Amino acid sequence: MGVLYFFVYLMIMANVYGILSLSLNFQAGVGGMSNFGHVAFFCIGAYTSTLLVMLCHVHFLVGILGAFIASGLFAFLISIPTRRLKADYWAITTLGAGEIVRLFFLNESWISTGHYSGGPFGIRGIPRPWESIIPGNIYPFFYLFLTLLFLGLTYFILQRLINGPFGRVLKAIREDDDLPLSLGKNIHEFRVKTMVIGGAFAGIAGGLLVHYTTYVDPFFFMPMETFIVWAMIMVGGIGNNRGALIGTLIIQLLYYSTRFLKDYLPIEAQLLASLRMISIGILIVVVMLFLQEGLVKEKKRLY
Amino acid sequence: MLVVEDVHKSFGAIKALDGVSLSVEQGTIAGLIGPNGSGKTTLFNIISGFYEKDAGNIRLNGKSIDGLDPFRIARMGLVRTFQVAKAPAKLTILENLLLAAKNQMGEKVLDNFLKPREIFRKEKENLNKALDIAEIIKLKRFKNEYAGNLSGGQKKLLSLGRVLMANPDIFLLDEPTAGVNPVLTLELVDVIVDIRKNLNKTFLIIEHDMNVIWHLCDLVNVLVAGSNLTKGRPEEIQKDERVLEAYLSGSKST
Amino acid sequence: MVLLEIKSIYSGYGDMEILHGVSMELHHDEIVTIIGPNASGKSTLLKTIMGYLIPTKGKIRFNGADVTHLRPDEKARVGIGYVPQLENVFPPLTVTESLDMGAYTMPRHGLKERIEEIFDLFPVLRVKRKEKASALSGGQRQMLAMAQALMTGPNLLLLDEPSAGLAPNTRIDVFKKIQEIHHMGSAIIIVEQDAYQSLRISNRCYILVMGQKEHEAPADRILEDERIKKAYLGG
Amino acid sequence: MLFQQIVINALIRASELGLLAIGLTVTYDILKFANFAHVEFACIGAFLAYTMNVTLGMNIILAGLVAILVVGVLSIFIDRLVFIRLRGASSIALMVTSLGLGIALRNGVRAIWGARIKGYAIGLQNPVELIGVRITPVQIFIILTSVISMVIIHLILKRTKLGKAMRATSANPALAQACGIHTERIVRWVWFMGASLAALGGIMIGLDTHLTPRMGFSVMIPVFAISILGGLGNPYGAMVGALILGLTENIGLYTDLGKILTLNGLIGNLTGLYIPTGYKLAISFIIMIVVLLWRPSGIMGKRER
Amino acid sequence: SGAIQAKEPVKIGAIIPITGTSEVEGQDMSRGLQIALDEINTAGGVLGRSLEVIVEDTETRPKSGLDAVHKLIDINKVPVILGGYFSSVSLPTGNYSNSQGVVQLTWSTSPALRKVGPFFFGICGTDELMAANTVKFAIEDARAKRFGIIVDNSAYGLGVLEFSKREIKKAGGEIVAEVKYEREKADYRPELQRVFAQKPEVVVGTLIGKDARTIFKQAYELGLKPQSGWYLSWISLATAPSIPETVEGVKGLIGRLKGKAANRFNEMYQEKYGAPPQTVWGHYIYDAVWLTALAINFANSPEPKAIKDALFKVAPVYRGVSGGGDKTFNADGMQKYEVYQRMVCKNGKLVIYQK
Ligand SMILES: Nc1ncnc2c1ncn2[C@@H]1O[C@H](COP(=O)(O)OP(=O)(O)OP(=O)(O)O)[C@@H](O)[C@H]1O
Ligand SMILES: Nc1ncnc2c1ncn2[C@@H]1O[C@H](COP(=O)(O)OP(=O)(O)OP(=O)(O)O)[C@@H](O)[C@H]1O
Ligand SMILES: [Mg+2]
Ligand SMILES: [Mg+2]
Repeated sequence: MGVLYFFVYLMIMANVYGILSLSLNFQAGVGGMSNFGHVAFFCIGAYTSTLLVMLCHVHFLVGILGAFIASGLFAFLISIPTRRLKADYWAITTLGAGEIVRLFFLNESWISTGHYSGGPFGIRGIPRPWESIIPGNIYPFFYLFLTLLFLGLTYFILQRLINGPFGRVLKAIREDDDLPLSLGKNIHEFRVKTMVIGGAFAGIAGGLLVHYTTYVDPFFFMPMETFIVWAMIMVGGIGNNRGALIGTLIIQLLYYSTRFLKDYLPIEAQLLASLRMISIGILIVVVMLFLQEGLVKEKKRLY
Repeated sequence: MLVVEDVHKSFGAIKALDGVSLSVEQGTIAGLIGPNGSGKTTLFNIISGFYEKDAGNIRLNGKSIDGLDPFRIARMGLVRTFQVAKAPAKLTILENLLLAAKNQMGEKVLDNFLKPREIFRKEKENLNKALDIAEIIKLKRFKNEYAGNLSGGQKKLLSLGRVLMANPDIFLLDEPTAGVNPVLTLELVDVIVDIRKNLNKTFLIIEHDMNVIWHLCDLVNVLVAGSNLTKGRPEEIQKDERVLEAYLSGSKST
Repeated sequence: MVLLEIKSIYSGYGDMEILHGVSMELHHDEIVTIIGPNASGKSTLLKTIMGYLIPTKGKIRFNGADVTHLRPDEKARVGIGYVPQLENVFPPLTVTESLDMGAYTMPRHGLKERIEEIFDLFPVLRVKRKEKASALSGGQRQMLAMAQALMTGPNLLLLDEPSAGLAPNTRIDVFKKIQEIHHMGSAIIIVEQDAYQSLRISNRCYILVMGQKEHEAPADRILEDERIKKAYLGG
Repeated sequence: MLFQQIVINALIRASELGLLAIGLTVTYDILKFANFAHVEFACIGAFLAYTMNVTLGMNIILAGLVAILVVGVLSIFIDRLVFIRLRGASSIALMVTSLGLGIALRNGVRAIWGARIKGYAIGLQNPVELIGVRITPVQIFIILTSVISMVIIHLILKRTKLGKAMRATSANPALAQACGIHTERIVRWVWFMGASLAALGGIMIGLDTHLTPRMGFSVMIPVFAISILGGLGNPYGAMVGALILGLTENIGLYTDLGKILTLNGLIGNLTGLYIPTGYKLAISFIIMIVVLLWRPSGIMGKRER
Repeated sequence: SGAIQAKEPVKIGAIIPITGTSEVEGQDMSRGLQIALDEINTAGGVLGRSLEVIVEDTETRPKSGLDAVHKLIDINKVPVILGGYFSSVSLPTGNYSNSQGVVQLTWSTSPALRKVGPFFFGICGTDELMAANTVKFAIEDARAKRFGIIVDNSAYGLGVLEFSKREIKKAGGEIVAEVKYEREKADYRPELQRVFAQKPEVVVGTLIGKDARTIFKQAYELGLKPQSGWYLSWISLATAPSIPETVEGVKGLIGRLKGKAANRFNEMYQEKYGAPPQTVWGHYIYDAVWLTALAINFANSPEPKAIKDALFKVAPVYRGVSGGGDKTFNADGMQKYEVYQRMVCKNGKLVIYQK
C-alpha cells in the first residue's frame, strides 16, 4: 500500500511539474522565448491561490482561477517592457524577474495570513480542496485525479494552439522577426500573448502544488526550480508537448530513483549525497549528448 | 497606388537615399534598377516600414503610411520579399507557405476554441492553395522538407512562393530571381504576368537580370547613388545613354 | 597538369545523399563552369571539395596529394579559396578587417599593398573600407566576399554564384577580373545560374543534374548547343 | 563611512566578478551559449589553489598560477569530452547541458574537498589606510591583478592573431575556416581563456573571503547580470558592467533616499528612507532591466542592422 | 520467522540538508547522528535489535525535503523522522509526517512549529527565548541604548529580528539600523555600511556559518565595530568557522553545551573527525537519536503512537548534550526549558563570559 501512496505522490508532483513543463515549452520551445524565470509565475500562482482561499475564503477553484489570472497578468506586465530584447538578454532578464518576485515574497512579510506567517515564515494550513468530504486514505488518489484533469486541460489547450496557425506564427517568430513582420504578423502581440498564456498555466501549477503541500514559502521558488523544468523539456525534446511530459517523468525519476539506489550502497551519507547530485548532473549531460533533440523530436507538421 | 515622394535616408555620413520619388500605378509592373549600392533595397526597407526615413512622403492608396509598423503596412496590402532570402529553418515548405496566408482566424487565441470548425475549413482552403503554389515554384516534391535544408536558389523561390500565398495588392520583390535557374525564371515571369493580368495586382520589382526587367515591366525606374536618374518604358531605358553608362555597360563606373 | 581530381564522390547531409558519384578534373590553367538546375547539388559539390562535407565514398586529389579528409582551414592553407553562395561575409567586421582576415594565412608584410591592389580591383570597397560588412548593399557584399578570397592569391578558387546580385556592368567587370586572376595563376571553378558570361571565359563546363554529372563539354561547345541552352540556360 | 571607501568597496567587488564575467562573455562570443558551468571553473580553480597552497604548502601565487593552468586544461578536456559532440546543437541544448555539467562539477568539488569552508594560508590581512580608505594588501593585489588581466585580455583580443581569429570565428565560423582559421583550435583557446579567467576570479574571491563548493554558484546570477549589462560578447562591456554592479550595490544601500527625495531637506523632512537590504540582489537586476530598456543589447553590446 | 525479524534492525529516517545552502550545518548533523548511532548500537541497540537510520538529503529545498519524507514514510515505513533543519523544510514535511501519524523531531527554531500537530516535536528552544535573552545580555552588560540589528533573511533570522525588536522596545532602546542579509554571498560590505552608518552602541542579531565568517572579516577590514560590542544569538553558529582575530570579543548566547555529556560528545567528535564541531547541530541530532532510541525501548514497540507518548516520558530523565541538557517537552511537544549560556570569543575560542 505504501508503495502505491508513494507512487501517487510522485504522480501528483509529476502532474504539477508537467503543467510547468508544458507552459514553459509553449513559451520557449514553440515561441523561442528562453524564459529563465518561469518559477516566478509558479510562485505568484501559489501565493495568489493561497491568499485568496485563506484570506477571502473563496473556493479552491476560484483560487486556482485567481492564480491563473494573476500569473497571466504578471507575464503581461513583464513582457511589455522586455518584448524587444534578444533571446539571451531575455533569458537573463527573466531570471532576474524571477528572483525579484521571490525576494518580494521573502521581504514583504505583511503578505501573510496571521501571526508567524508571511515572508520567510511561510504560510501554513492552506486548505486542501474537498478534504472534508473525501476520506483521508483515498484523498491522494482524488488529488491525483484533480491534477491530471488540469494537466489534461493544459495539454489540450496548448496543443490546439501549437498545432494551428497560432503555433505556426510562433515557430516563425522563434527564428527571425523580419519575416513574420513582413507578412503582417504583429510579433510583439504574439510574444506577449505567448508569455501570458504560458505564465497563466504555470500559475495553475503553483496553486495545485501548495494546496497539496498545505504550506508555501519563498524557498519553494529558487532559480534551481526553473533550471529543473528546463532540463525536463530539453531531455524530453523541446518544441513538442509529448516530449515535455516524457522529460518531466524522466527527470522526476532521476531525482527519485537515485534516492533508492543509494539505499543499497554502503557509502557515507555525505559522499553519497554528492554522488547522487553528480549522477543527476551527468545523466542530464549524457541524455543531451545522445539525444540532442531530446527523446521525442519536435514533430514535423506533415500535410 | 504607391507614391514615393522625395525620400531621404542617410546612415551616418552615408547618404543612401537622396530625394527619391517614384509612383506605381494600380495593375502595373514597375521595375527598379540601378548600380549596386544605389539604394534600392534601402527604399524597399523604408516603404515596408523596416527603416525609418529621414524625410519624404509615402502614400499607399492615397493614405500616408509614415511611421507605421511593418506588419501594419503588410496588412494594408503591401508585402515585400528580402534580398537575402529568409527561410525559417524549422518550418517545412508548406508551413512556410501557410504562414503567409492573410487574415487567419486561427492566429487569434480564443477563436481556436470558439470557432474550430471554421478554422479547419479555412486551413484546408489555404492548404490547397499552398500546394498549388508549391507546384509553381517547383518545391512540391519538398513540401514536407524543412526550409533550412533548401539550396540557395530554392530559398529564393520559397520567398516568392510566400508572397504569392500572401496575395497582397502590391508586391515588392527584391531580386526575386537571383540564383534561380534561368529556365525556371522564365516560367516565373509568366506567372507574374498572369497574376497581374487576371487579378489586376501591382508589382514593384528590383532585379539585376535585365531579361526579367525587359520582359515584365511597364515602367522602369533607374536609381543612381540614391537619386532618380530617369524612368521610362523598357525600350526607352534600354537605349538611354546615361543608363547604359551608369549601369548596363561594363566600364569602371562603380 | 591536373590540379584537382575528383573521383566518383558520394556526399550529402546526414543520411541524405546529394551527390551520387560525381567525377571531374581541373587543370591548373583552367576555368571551369558548373551549371545545373536549382538543388542539383552544385553548392554541395563545392562544399565537399572545400572540406565542409566529408564524402562517404570517393577521393579528392589536389596537386597530386590526397586531400579528401582535410578540414576547410587546411584546404585554405594548401591554396584553395572559396566564396560561399550565402553568408559569405563577416557582418560585424569592417571591409578592411575582412580583407585582413582573408589574408589570415599570409605574412603581414605586404598586406597594405595587397589590400590596395584589391581596392583597385573593386573601387567601391575602397570607399566603404571603414564600413561594417553588414552595412553593405547586396552587391557590395558579393564583391567583398570575392575580394576576401582573393587576398591570398589561391591556386584554386571556388566561386559559388559570384555574380548573383551584381548589377550588369559590375557583373561584366567581375568576370573580367576573374579572368585577370586566372592569368595571375589561379585555376577557377565557377558555379553559375546565368552562365553566359561565365562560359565565355571558361575552358570547360560541367552540367550537374540531381547530384550526377549529366554532361561535360568545352565551354564554347555548350554555347552553341541549342538543346542544352534551352534546357539549362533559358534559351 | 567615507564615500571613497564605498567606491573602493565597489572596486574590489567589481574586480572579482569582472574577471568571471569577462570569461563568460568571451566564451559566449565564440560558443554562442550562456555557459552555466562557467562559475564552477571559478570554484574548481579556487579549490585546486587551496590544495596546493595549504595542503602542499606551495606559495599562493605559484599555487594560483598552476591552478589556473590546470582549470584551463580541464575545460579543454570537458570540451573534447562533451561539447564537441554538440557543435551544431541549439544554444538552449548547450545551456541545459552546461546546467547538468555545473551540477556535477559543483558536487564533484563537494565530494572531493567537503563542505567545510576553507581559506588560503595568507594569514589575516591587516588593512592599511590610504587617503582615509581602509584596504588590505590582498585587496590591493586583487584590484591590480584584475586590472592587469584585463589589459592582457585587451591586448590578446586586439593585437594578436588569436584575437583576430576569435573575432572571425565569432562572426562566421564557416567563412573563418575558409580563411584558413582552424576554428576548433580557436574554440579550445577560448575555453582555456574563459575557464582560466574564471579560475583567477575564483581565487580572488577565495583570497578576499573563503572557499566553499557553492562559491561559484552563489555568484552566478550577478555574473550573468554583469555580462548582460555590458553586452554579451563584449569584454569591455563586462568590465563596465562589473563596475556598475559594484557601485549600485554599494551606493544603493548606502544612500538615504529620503534625503534625495526631499532635496536634502528642502521640501519636507524625510530621512532614513533606505532600500531594504533584503532587496540587494534586486538592485542589480533592476539596473540591468533599466539599462536594457534603454539599450536592448547592453551598454556596449553589438548592435545589428 | 520471529527469530529472523528479531535480527532485522529497527529503521528510522532522517532528513538532512547534506547538499545545498545549508550543507555545512548538514555535515555536522550527519556526524552527530553517526556518533549517537555508534553509541546506541554498541550499547545493545533498541528492542534487542540494532538501530538504523535512513538518511535522505533535502538539498535545502522544500520540494526535495517533501520527496524525502514521502519516501521515508510511504516506502521505508519509518516510525520516526529526525530533522528538517531549515524551517521551510520542517514545516511542510512536518505537516505530512503528522498527518500520517509518524513522529518527527526537528531542531528548527521557528515559533510557527508549535502548531504543526501532536506527532511533531521540537528539541531546540524557539527563537523568542533566545532573542529575548540576547537583548537582555546586551542591556545588562553594556547598558546599551542604541541598537543595530543584523539577521539572515530566513524564518529563523526573522524570528530573531522580530523578538529582538520587541525586547529592545520594551526596554526603551532605540533601533538605529535593521539589516537582513541574503545567505551565501561573497560581499557583505554594503550591508555592513548600513548597520554601522548610524553608529550603534551594540549590534545584536544572528549570523550564520560561512556568511558570518565573511561578515566579520569584512567588518574587521573596514574597521567597523560597535562601540560596546556584538551580542549574538546562537553565537557558536557565527564564530565557529570564523577567523579568530576578527571575532575577538564578540559576545553572545548558546544553548548550554557544558557538562559532562557535552564534553564527551565534543571529544568523541574531535577524535572521530579530527576537528571540533563547527556548529551546534551535531549536538541536537545526537540528542534526537538518543531520545528516539530511549523512547522506543521505553514503549517497547517501534510504533509511532507508542513512541510519541514515550517521548514525553523519557525526555525529563535524559541528560542531553545540547541546549543545557534538559530536553523536557511541554504540551506542544516543544522544549520546556532551554538554558542559555553567555559566551565570549577569546583567542578564537568560545569561553564562558564573566564580567
Ligand atoms: N544598415 C546600413 N548601415 C549603413 N549603411 C547602409 C545600411 N544599409 C545600406 N547601407 C548603404 O546604403 C547604400 C544603399 O544600399 P542598398 O542596400 O539600398 O543598395 P541596393 O541598391 O539594394 O544595392 P544592391 O543592388 O547591391 O543590392 C549602400 O552604399 C550601403 O552601403
Ligand atoms: N544544410 C543542408 N541540410 C540538408 N539538406 C541540404 C542542405 N543544404 C542543401 N541541402 C539539399 O541538398 C540539395 C542540393 O543542394 P545544393 O545547395 O547543393 O543545390 P544547388 O545546386 O547549389 O542549388 P542552387 O542553384 O539553388 O543553389 C537540395 O535538395 C537541398 O535541399
Ligand atoms: Mg539590394
Ligand atoms: Mg547553390
